[in-house]
Amino acid sequence: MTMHPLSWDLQVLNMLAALLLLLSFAMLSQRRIVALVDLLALQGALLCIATLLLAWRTGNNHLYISAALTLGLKVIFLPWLLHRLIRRLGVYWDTEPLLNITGTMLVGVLVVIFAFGLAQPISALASTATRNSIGIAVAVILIAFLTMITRRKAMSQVVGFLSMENGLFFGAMSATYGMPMVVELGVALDVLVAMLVLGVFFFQIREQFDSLDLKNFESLREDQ
Amino acid sequence: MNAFDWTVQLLGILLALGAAPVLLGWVNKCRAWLQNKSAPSILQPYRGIRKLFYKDAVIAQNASRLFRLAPYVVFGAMVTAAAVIPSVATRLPITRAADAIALVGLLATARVFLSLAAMDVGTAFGTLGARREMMIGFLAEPALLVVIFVVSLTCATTALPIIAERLSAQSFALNPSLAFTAIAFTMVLLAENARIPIDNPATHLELTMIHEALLLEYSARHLALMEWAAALKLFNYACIGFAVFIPWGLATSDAPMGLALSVVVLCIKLTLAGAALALIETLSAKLRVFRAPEFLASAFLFAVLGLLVRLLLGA
Amino acid sequence: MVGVAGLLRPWSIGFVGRTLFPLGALIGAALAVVAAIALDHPAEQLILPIGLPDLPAHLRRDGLSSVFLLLLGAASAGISIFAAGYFRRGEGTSPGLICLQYHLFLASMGFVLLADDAYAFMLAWETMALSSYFLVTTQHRIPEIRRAGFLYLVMAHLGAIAILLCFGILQGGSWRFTFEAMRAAHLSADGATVAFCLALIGFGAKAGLVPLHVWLPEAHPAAPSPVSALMSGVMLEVALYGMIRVGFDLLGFPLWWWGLLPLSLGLFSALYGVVFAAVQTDMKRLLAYSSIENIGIMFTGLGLAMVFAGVGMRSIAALTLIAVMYHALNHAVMKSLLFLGTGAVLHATGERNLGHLGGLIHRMPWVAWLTLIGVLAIAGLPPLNGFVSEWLLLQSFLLAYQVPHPFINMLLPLGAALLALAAALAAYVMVKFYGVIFLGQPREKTLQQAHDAGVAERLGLGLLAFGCLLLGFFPSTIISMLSIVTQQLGLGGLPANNAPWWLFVPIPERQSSYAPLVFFAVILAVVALAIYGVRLFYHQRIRRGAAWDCGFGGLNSRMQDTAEGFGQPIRHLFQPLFAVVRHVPDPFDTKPTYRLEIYDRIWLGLYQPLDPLVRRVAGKVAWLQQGRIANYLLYSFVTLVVLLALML
Amino acid sequence: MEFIVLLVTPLLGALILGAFGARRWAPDANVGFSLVTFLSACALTSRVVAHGNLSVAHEQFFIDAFNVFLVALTAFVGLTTSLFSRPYMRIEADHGRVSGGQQRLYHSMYQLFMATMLIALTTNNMGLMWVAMEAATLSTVLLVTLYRTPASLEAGWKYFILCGVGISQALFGTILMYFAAEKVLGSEGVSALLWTHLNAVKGELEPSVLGLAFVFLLVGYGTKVGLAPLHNWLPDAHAEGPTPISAVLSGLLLNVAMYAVVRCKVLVEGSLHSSLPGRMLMGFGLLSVVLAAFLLWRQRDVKRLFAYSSIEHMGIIAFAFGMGGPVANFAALLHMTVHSLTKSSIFFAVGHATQKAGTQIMDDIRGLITLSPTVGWGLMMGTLAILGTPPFGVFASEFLILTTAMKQQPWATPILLLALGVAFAAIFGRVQSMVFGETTAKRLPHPPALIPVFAHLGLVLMLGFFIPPYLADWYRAAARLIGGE
Repeated sequence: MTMHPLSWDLQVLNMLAALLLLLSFAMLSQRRIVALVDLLALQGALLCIATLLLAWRTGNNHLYISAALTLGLKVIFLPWLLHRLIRRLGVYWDTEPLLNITGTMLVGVLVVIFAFGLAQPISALASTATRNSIGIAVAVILIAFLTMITRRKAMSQVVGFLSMENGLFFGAMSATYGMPMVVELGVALDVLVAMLVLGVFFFQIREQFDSLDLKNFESLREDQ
Repeated sequence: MNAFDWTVQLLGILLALGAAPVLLGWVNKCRAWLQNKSAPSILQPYRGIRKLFYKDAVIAQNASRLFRLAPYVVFGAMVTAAAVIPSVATRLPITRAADAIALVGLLATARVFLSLAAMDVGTAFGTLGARREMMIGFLAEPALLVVIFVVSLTCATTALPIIAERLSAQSFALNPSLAFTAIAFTMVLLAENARIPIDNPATHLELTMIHEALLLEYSARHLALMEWAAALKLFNYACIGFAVFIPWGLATSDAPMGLALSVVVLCIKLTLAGAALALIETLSAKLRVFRAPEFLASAFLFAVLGLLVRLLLGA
Repeated sequence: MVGVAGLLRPWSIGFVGRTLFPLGALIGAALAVVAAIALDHPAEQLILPIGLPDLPAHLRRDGLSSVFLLLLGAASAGISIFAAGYFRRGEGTSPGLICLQYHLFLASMGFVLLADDAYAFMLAWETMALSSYFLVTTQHRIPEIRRAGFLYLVMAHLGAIAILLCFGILQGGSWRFTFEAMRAAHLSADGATVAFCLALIGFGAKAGLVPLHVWLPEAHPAAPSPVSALMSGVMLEVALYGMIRVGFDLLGFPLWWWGLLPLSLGLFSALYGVVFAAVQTDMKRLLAYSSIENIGIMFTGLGLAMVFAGVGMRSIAALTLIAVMYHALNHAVMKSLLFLGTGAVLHATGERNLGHLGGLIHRMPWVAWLTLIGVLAIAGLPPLNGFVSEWLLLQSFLLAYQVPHPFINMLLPLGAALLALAAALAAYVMVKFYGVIFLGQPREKTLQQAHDAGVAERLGLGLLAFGCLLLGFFPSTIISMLSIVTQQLGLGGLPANNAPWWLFVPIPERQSSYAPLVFFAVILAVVALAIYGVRLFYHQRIRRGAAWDCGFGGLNSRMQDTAEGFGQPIRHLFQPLFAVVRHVPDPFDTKPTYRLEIYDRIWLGLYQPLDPLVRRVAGKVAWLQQGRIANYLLYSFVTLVVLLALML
Repeated sequence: MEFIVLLVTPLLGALILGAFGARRWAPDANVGFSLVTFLSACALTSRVVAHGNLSVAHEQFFIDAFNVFLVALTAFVGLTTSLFSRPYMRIEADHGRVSGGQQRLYHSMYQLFMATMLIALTTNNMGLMWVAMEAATLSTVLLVTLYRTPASLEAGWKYFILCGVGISQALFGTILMYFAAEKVLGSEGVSALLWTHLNAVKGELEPSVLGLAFVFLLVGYGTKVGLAPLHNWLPDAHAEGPTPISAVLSGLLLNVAMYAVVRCKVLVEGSLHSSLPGRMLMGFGLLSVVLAAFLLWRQRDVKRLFAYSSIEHMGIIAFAFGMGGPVANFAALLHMTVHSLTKSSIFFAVGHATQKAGTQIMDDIRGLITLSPTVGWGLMMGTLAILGTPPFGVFASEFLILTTAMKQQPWATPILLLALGVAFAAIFGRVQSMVFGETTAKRLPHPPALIPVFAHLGLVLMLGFFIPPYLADWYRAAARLIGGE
């Protein structure tokens, strides 16, 4: 394609992408669960903006809807739900992650490199303007994965799970301007249900163990 | 297979029946001489048998029919063996009925019945005897078989009469494998016929006896038959030895002259063999029962060595 | 035709109840007759629309399978009649169920013999294992029996796996699993060798070839006696059939040195089995070990036949194979007879331990005398059947010096020596077996109440005993029947000879002959004459008195040899084979007892360690699963990354 | 028409039972809905067999030989399981282990689960398939934690997180696939997600992207299949949930997930023209078989034991599909069928056994056969069947798989056989001691429902002896569909 300086919206989009990555790193290192949720909300917000921008730029309408979904679900509802749960269950802090922060960060960086390498062939094919951010999407997903691995509290694992969802969404958007509507809706629904199930879950867990610490969850094992 | 053959066969059997106790008597006589004792008559065994026949049979209460049947079976087996073994002539009707292996089987049958009968009453000595007899048997029998294998390798048959014919056909030759096997055979003969060094037919010394322990509960006619069978056994073994190692003089056709001659030869052979047996018995000491397996194992090994030598040297 | 007969059998399972056993016996007899008639007919095929879609079940009846069907039918006829009386008293599972399993067992064995493709064969084979397993665990309340059953089924399964692999190689690239395809397939020497070894493992495991024998002495005693009879008398022979089928039929003509494997293993098994049998104190274990011995003899012959066939001495190979099949027939009859005898004793006294039996010949004369025939037969004494096959085998061994391989032809005749040793030991074992159970004084008071077997049981025993005599007296007939098989296998039959029918001369030029009938006649005649003579010339007065026993008084039953005592010389002689644990009393015991436990070194050395080994591995593997979800996530993460890296 | 009924019935059932699930008749209603579902499935099947493939609602749904047989299987096992769960849940209720609310939850979720699985099977839209799979997870999570015991919660949590994460990977894989397809099929409409369209153009799809997509899909759906080392949720979830749920999880869900994997494999192999995906599947398969075989030796809990055996068998199936080719695929399909039939019947038997003994610990379960012969024999037979002993159908499929393995992957055969042997010893040893011997347990208030058990075993036995021609053709058609060439 012809070389020309990126238009401002693309610059913004790439900026947003970068921010997303930054946020997921922040989540990787963050230990206060409340802050973790806020970061998640922020990530959702960025995602929403990015979607809007894309919608405006490409002018295909279903992106507006998905933007709205994002806003409703990932910016407003889920953070609210999580905050509520945190308050109700009184889990504010995650304990020391299994791997110390710097170590985690280091691994994170490696993961990012791997992700970019992975995304190379895909971006090469992509016709979308946002193709370069596919790599970032993959990175976000993998880092979210890492977050889930390193956390000890059920709550923060869930947050990691959601940020992985964000990454997926972002990936879908930047690769193909989003999935067909049916799927988008289905996905959104699933996420919603999942969260509700989780809500139920947390309370059941609370009945049994008085904390959400995952160390309670190591009884079903084979090595003894 | 004409009537003449059958008569000869019958005569052969009768000869065996008659000669067996004499042979036993002869051996005892020689032994007495060698030991500077006044020897009993050579017919002593006959007298013993006759006396026993006249007596009333006394049988333990809990003896079963098997106990009473056994003597006849053993006796029958021995007579059949005598009929099968070419003692006088090789071309006789019944000799074809069993080859050497079957012959060994026949002797084993006799042994098994003897042991079973001994266990029947359920006395300490009976079972002891049975155990020892079988212990001797399971080593002596394969040794005897291997001896026969060696010979059969030389003669390419296991039929005893044919072995005798083929051997007597060829002129006398020093045969290393046969030397080994002859030794093995002699050892087996000693063991199987309850002679020193394995067993002492003359005593009832509880701890050492084997053959006598088997017969302990028998009396009168049953005992007579058993004794006679034992004598026949010795005779049979001797004849097997003759057929395998010194077959010369056996009648291979049914010319009356040859038959008469072979009878004479047989008598000579028996006389010498009896003397030799007595000599061995006198010179050797009785082994402890626990040593018997070693004795027989070495017999077995000698036979096997003979086999190997046979295969190695082809002679 | 036989296929139909074989097919008919499962139907008889339909209605449940004891009345079925006689029916099963009839069908067995019918099968035997049909098989005997069909023996010299050409092979016939039957394809059933069952099995895999691409591989319908092929059934084929040829000489070989007819012989073994004959064996199956004949043995099962006797056993079933016995069983009809035996299962009267309920044990463990209900009689109906036992009946079903029992006939399923028979039917599956029939199908094994008829199967003509790998799938059908495996199907029948495993069904055989399963049904017999359930029969073994009839009295599942006893832990030892459960353990035995488990061991048995696991060994059977491993064997089946080996057989499956063997078939996998045998099809030789055609990927068609019918036996024709396997016959047609051309294998590389190595491939064939591997296939042969696998078959040896698979069938050897079923036949109880040392060192794959460990399950046998456990499982056979555990089963109800008719089942033990079937397992020992028929199932082991079915395994032998499989070996012959693969070795001589499917693999075409074997390489000569293959034979050395079964030969050596067989000889070892024969000695091993008989030596262990000599020291057993449980009568059924004793018989089980004697089965190992006989299987060893058969495999020895099989190996010898392979050597002969391999070096092209066809007719001698045929002779040897005939000897093997003959021995299979014999063993089927006599071992069934003995197991049924023990069954009757077991029912009469409730005792399996030789230490508590004795003197039963007075209480149960029928069983005693009929069993005596079996004992003499299996001890290999002329003129009964056990002797004939061993005689044949020895004869063919004596021809082994002609094998054109320098060293081997020296070693082979030694096999004959070992075989003779085994046979002699067998006699020892059988005297112990019979003497301790039936002769002497009863070792327990309770034995006085022992009662003789019922009519059905006597009939069953009688049939089998009659079989022993038949097989013993008419070797020439049997041989001519069996030579049909060897002809069909391409080995050619036996050389024709002009001997009279009563005289049995397998190899004319050797003139080694054997005429059991004459033989028997002479013995009978002499015995008769002797008895007659005694009666004629002398009185036959008999007085009953106390046993003399060298005048020692106070004779009681504890003075007889125990089973251990009787086996003692053997134990001394073959010390290294056993792992012996002695429990010796210390001098101050008020009630001193002396006990002896004898273990199988092979079991201790080869099988005992397996279980801990697997557990250790399992423990190592289990380390992966520590129940920590983070780890699990890590696994997924790593998997993902690695696979992605692979894809790039 | 039948199709509408097929999908609507369970959804409807979910709603109704959600409302009245605690009533006395709820279990029967549950059976009723399942029955209707099953009948419609039969109708559908017969129609597909008669008139060939069928696509509904603008190709959103598409039924061919491959999935229709799984639909029939699913509906059948669903029916039998509901039959089994009737007495089971009653007994649980009598023991007071489940409250009314929990019963409501149970029954409605059961129907919902069936619905999601049927959708996942019949949909033509990869995205929708993903949605349905996720929904299936969610609907069962709460069933796993039905008893609210600590262990069950832990199991549920692991199930939720691991499958959730896995399924997200699957989503990304789907996105990538869509992305690749869009290049060819254009982004307007949803045709770029329709399997049929993708299948039509699979040759032109960009290999590199599809390769990556496959990895994500494999890891994603593979987690649900329970392929080692992604299997860790499986034993927990099986052991802690109610037994009927273990039965359907093992018997159906795994199949459905496997179905998804295979669908993807077909596309990817078509575009990659390399056997790499197949080899990946084989690798996973072997690893699962071996791991499971050894872990079986560590089990104390009977349901965990059979959960691991499920892993083992899924491994075998994966291996077979990985090998590819008509015979292997045929065998794999057959194995799916017999495995789900046998395994669910085993779980039925186990369910009754555990209820009788009042425990799931194997050392405390003894002498079932003396207590109630039917349960005992059911368990024994089922175990022998699952261990691949003839004359049961599992042997037929394993025979085919092994022989094909000898043909195509000789190196793998010994490994498989070793694992099978180890597994045999492990499972059989334990089951034998459970079935035989003296017993301690007591009788139960409700008669056990053993029709399902023996119906399943009967079918499996039949398949071992004789596979009806039409069934065989059907399998062949499916196999052709999968195997491509």
